[in-house]
Amino acid sequence: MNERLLDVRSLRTNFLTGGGIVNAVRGINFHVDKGEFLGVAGESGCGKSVTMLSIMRLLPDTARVQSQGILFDGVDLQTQKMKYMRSIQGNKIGMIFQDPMTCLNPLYTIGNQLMEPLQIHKKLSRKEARKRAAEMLDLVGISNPERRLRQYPHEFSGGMRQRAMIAMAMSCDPKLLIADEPTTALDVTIQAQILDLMKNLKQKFDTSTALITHDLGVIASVCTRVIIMYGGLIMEQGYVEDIFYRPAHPYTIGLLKSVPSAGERTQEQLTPIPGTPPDLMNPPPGCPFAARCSVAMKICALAQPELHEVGDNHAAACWLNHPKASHMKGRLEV
Amino acid sequence: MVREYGSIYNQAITCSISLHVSPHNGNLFLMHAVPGSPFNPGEQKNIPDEILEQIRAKYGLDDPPWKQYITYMGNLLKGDLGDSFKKINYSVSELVEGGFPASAEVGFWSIIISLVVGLPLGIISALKRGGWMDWASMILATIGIAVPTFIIAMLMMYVFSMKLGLLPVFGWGTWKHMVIPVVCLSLSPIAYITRLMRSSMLEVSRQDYIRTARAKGVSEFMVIAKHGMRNAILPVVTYLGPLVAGLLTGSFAVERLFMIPGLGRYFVTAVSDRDYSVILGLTIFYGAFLMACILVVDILYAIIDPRVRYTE
Amino acid sequence: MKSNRKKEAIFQPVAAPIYTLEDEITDDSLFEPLDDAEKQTDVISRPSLTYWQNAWQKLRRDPLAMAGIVVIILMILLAIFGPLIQPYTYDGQDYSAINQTPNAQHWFGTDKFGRDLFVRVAYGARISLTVGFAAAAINMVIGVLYGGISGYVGGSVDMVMMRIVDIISAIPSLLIIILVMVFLGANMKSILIALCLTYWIGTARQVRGQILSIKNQDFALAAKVIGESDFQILLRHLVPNSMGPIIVTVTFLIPQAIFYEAFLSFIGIGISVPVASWGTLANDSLANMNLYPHLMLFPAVAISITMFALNFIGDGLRDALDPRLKK
Amino acid sequence: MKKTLCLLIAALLILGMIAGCNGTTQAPSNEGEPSTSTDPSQPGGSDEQPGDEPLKIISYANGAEPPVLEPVMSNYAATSILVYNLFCGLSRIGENGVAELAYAESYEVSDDGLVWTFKLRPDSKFSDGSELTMYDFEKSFKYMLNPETGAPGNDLKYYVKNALAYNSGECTEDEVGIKALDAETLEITLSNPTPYLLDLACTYIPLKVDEIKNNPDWAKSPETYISNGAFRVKEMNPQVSVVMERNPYYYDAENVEIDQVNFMFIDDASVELQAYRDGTINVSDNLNAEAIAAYKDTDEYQSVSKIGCKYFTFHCGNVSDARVRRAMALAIDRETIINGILGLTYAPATGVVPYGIHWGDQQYRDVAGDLLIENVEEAQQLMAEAGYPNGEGMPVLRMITMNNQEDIDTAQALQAMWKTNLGIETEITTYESAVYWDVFDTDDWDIARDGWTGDYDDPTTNMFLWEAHREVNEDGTLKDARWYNLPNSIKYDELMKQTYVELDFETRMNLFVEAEKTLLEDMPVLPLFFYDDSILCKPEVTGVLKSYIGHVFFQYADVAVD
Repeated sequence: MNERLLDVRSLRTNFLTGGGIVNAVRGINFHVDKGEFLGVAGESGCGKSVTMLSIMRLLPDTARVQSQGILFDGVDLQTQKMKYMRSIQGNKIGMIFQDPMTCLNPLYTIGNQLMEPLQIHKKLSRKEARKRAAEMLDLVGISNPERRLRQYPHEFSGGMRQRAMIAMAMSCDPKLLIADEPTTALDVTIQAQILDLMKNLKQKFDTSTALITHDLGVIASVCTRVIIMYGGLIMEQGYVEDIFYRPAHPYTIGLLKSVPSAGERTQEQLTPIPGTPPDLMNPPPGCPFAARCSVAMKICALAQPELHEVGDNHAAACWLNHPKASHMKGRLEV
Repeated sequence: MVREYGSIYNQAITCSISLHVSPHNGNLFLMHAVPGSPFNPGEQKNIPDEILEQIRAKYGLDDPPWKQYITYMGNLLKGDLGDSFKKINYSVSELVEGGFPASAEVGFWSIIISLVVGLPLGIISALKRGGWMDWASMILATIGIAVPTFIIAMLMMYVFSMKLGLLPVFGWGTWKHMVIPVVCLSLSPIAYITRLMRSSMLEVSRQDYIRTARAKGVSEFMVIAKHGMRNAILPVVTYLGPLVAGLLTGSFAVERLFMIPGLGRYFVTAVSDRDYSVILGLTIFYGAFLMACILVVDILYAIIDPRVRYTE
Repeated sequence: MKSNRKKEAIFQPVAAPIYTLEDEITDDSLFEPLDDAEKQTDVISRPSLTYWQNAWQKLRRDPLAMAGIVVIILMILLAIFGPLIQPYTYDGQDYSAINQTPNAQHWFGTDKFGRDLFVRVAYGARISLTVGFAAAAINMVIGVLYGGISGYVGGSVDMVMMRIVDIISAIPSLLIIILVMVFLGANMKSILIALCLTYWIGTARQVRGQILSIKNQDFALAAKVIGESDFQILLRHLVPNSMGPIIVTVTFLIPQAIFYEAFLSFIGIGISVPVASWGTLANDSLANMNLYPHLMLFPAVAISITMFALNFIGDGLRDALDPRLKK
Repeated sequence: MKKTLCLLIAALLILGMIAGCNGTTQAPSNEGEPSTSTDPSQPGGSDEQPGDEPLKIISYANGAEPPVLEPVMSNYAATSILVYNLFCGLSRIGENGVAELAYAESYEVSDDGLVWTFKLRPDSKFSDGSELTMYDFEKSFKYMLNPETGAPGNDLKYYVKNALAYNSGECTEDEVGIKALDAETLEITLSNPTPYLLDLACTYIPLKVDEIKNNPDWAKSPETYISNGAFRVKEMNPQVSVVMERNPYYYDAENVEIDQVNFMFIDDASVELQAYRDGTINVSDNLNAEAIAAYKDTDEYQSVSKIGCKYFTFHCGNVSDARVRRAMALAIDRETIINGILGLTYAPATGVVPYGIHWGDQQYRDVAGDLLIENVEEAQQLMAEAGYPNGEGMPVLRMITMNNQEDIDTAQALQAMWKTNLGIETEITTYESAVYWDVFDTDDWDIARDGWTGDYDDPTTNMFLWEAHREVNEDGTLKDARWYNLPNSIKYDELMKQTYVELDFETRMNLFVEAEKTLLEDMPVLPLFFYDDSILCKPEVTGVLKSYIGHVFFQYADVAVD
């Protein structure tokens, strides 16, 4: 077990809205090790983005976060004041967002926005920061960076903007890079380039990365370990091979079935999962997936199963793992 | 860089010249349609009509409007705005030169104050939306609209000059004379700027690039001041053009009440006195001034928002 | 995130799980398959509100806006029923009761003609409110349309339209108004027409600026893609999205209209004596404000309260109409 | 690159500030002497040399700045107050308020009363020390009458032979009845005998006509504004004030105590009251109801009757029945309007000739008695006789008035009184002063606001208005009061013609009383109040003279400087 970079213990995040309290994240435990490429998958509304934003403390005022501890590099972020958080935001933890079109301030040059973290965290002078920014742009594959630095976001294409975002996040060579659906807004060809870029940046800087996406294909291509989230909880976590080849949770299986496996030319029928995600205003007591699970049992609706080891570093939160439920297991076609 | 602003410059200059001439044409015919003439007996009918006819003829008011238009355009090209009918032997340009510094001074300071007070109020009430700060600044901003200027002026005069004797009641010359007029003049723009800023700040603080800035570890102050302000100020800038033109050319009510020897009063007295050349002169002066302000605002807008520069 | 004292109530305590995977569960029935009935799949937890209901709900929770609405209703009631409660008429003079301060008989006191001020303020409300609201509404419509078209079409059309706006704003509005009065005579209609000729400029400029900035956002392009006519796009998408500045300018139009009406009436263009509006009442009382302060107090207070109310409603509306703004 | 632009904008702003902030530059016309801008907030101006005994200064205010400061070109009351302190004619209003000789040392009158010869006071001078001769008087009168000058002119022109003819271009300059026989003597020939010529001569002032002709801007700077009265112009601050200093070359200079007069221009009456209270001005001439109420019973308040009468005119064509007109005149309560509603100190009008016009040493009004006594029953009876018992059948009358506060309030009071007492409905329309008189010349009104202030101490100044010749335009169409070709109007006209030729004082006065009675029988006009002029003077200021036509003279005043 190599060294733990980020260790989150029973994180819970709620939002106070006019209509009531939304329990977006209902107690999850996960960790990210040094040099690891963690994938966080799940349908939209399962709490994956909120989790990361809670860790980075970037949620709006209406949010409330509670946890037994968010240890990052040995420091419990939960107890730290905003000043400390600011010193690690952009410095030790870099973040990339989904929609490149709106993530860059339209009124400032790319250079200005790129140099900002360098000037704040690394206290670089304007000249040095500009030089470093040019290097970063070059690193992320943007041609003649000097001229590009003087240009404005609206003069960049979607892909180039995302590269600029990555350059910005990586400029202070952070220990952890969080990417919140970085490729969703891009078309497939650019998507592949961005993923390759992230992959070799990881090798080069050995930054551990947490990639949030709803696209299992993306996870399969870059991640080493996966967490499947649903209804604010973790359904299953494990190495990519375990999850893809030996899924232990009906939701994971359902997800895999609804994704066309590229490459093979089969006429295989895609079966979507019926129903909609649970309402997080008053979440169901039992397993959140019970309402949509084809092999749900009575107990599933009553109690929420915690994560149960089903293999080496492979756990799933499902009553099927209970010895008594072996008869139901047979029904599950992998 | 200047080349890039080229498009805006020539666009603004061409239309300012075209504007320059057109309101004044409209004006001339408009004025002759309005009844009454500059020469009338005033309080009591003590001048027989023949004498009035005589005087009107002397100023060429009897010949048809188009003829007057040509004569007027003639001397306009020579830069002479003609003489005032009411203030005999005073040329319009003399009146404007005499009045403009005073109006400009009061107007200038009220612009400064309305920005210095209005902008922060707007930002605070946006950031602390729903809180008591939002409440307080909104109420303060509403005073500018709700309470009529002359009531505020009278109250301030009553308190500061009569009771406390800090400020002189009226007159002109030292900065002390300007305090109350400037405050009265800036209350309404403050209200407007506060609201505009609040509305646009709310809009901006929801944008993604604000969250990106925070994710980069930028301090809360810098996020608002650098990233937020520049985007939020755009609607206020568009409002600044006409505001500056309006304030710098004086306001009738404030100048009349505080005896400020400015330009504001002529805008109204010229019309009720049917003083054609002063009306025309003022319209041209105001028109040119307005165009200049709008030109500056366009340039300012282009500096702040690069997207505008590139859309040809 | 602020950690505030109500935190515990937000997070229900984590109930110990009644069953865990490790322990022995005796009741086999627990492991029968859950039948569909119990699977309430897509349960609707909250009634989905229409846009307007949602806005009304948010508005209801805004105390200032509510107070504003109550005040406006009061003023309208005052305008309608005020003159009926008191036995006096707005122009009945009583020389035995000149310049009386407020007393049991005359609630607001009397003016220099001995006319009851309460009835005159109530009667004045009718004129001032109608002029205020009508002028604001008309100017808003003209301003929004003009500004909208100018902003949406853009290019040379926009430049021409904006120059026309500058020309109109350069011409002294008083000239135009006197002209209108000459042809239409001094009455309410001519005031409204006069006010509507010059006052829409501010709104037009503001709306144009707003439309310019949002017209090439995705939702507008999407609307174009599904074949909506330009006019539909403008009215159903762009204008509602620029409600913020529109409401701001409208809440400015009403007081300006009321004060300008008073100015017009004073120079003989507006309503003729003895009819009075709030503006004229305040103007007339200016001369001897220190001698008879009550003459100034009541109309001025009436104007100020109404304006405060309107502005708070305006603010409340602006926040309520903005769907993304969570309370 | 962007930096250069920001610098440009910044420069513009700073420029604006500098231009704005360097205080009020003097009106550009004052290039000459480096005049300091007097700070009107402390009376006494800023040029008091330390050490010498303090100057006697009056700070006077009478409403807004008059549009015109030139003596000849103005018909504004405010300008004439300035002018008659700066200039002095052959005669002047003396300390006791009656006309007396000034620059004319003596005069004889021909036995037919038509030719007056004036002798000039020796070594009379203008305020710049240059010689003043009778030629200046003659040239001034003819310059004023010259059609090219386009001047409203003064009142003497109605009396001097051929003056009006020359003014309308019908005859040449030499036929006018004013001739300077030599440097000291001036002969004035009148069209008909005028016993009160001295009163008229006060307004006939000499100008340096040659300098005026070649410098049209002469009235805009102190150096070129040459006068000959008790004071001369020292400083001009447009829209703020005009400062005058004692004129050493004035013939009566030794008796002028006041060293300097600040004419301040304050638009708003309540601001003026405040300025009076805190001492910025020590004489206030634009009093509102509040000022009158506050100071009425103190000795700072001085009230002088001004020979003017405020009346409304009936359109005798539209309101044709004299009984209705009389009824409307009798059914109003003038006292309540003046004190209750307007809060002023005018006197209710009981005739057409106001107080201030003398009958020998008594007031004409006291001798002639009250010819108009309010009586509501009589009025109602008259209405019944005229066929409109308490107003039935009467059409709604259209009343027009100007948009100043006093007129609007008066109109509303009349409207209410006619409604309650006679059941007559009226509808008020207000007009701007620029438009009012054009509407007055049309026929679509029934009652119109009017009024007249006389020019000299003789009943004709108030009664000539209804003479027949004024009722008709050249082309025979009716004018103004349309009171023409009616038995009483013809009788009134005869009586008035007799007064012009009657030489005996008593019979002439009785003729006036007779004419007044016939006028009030038909009531083509509805007299309301007799104006009075009230001013406030600080206790230390004495001797400020307010004449019967509203002019203020400071040459007899004194300021107790402790």
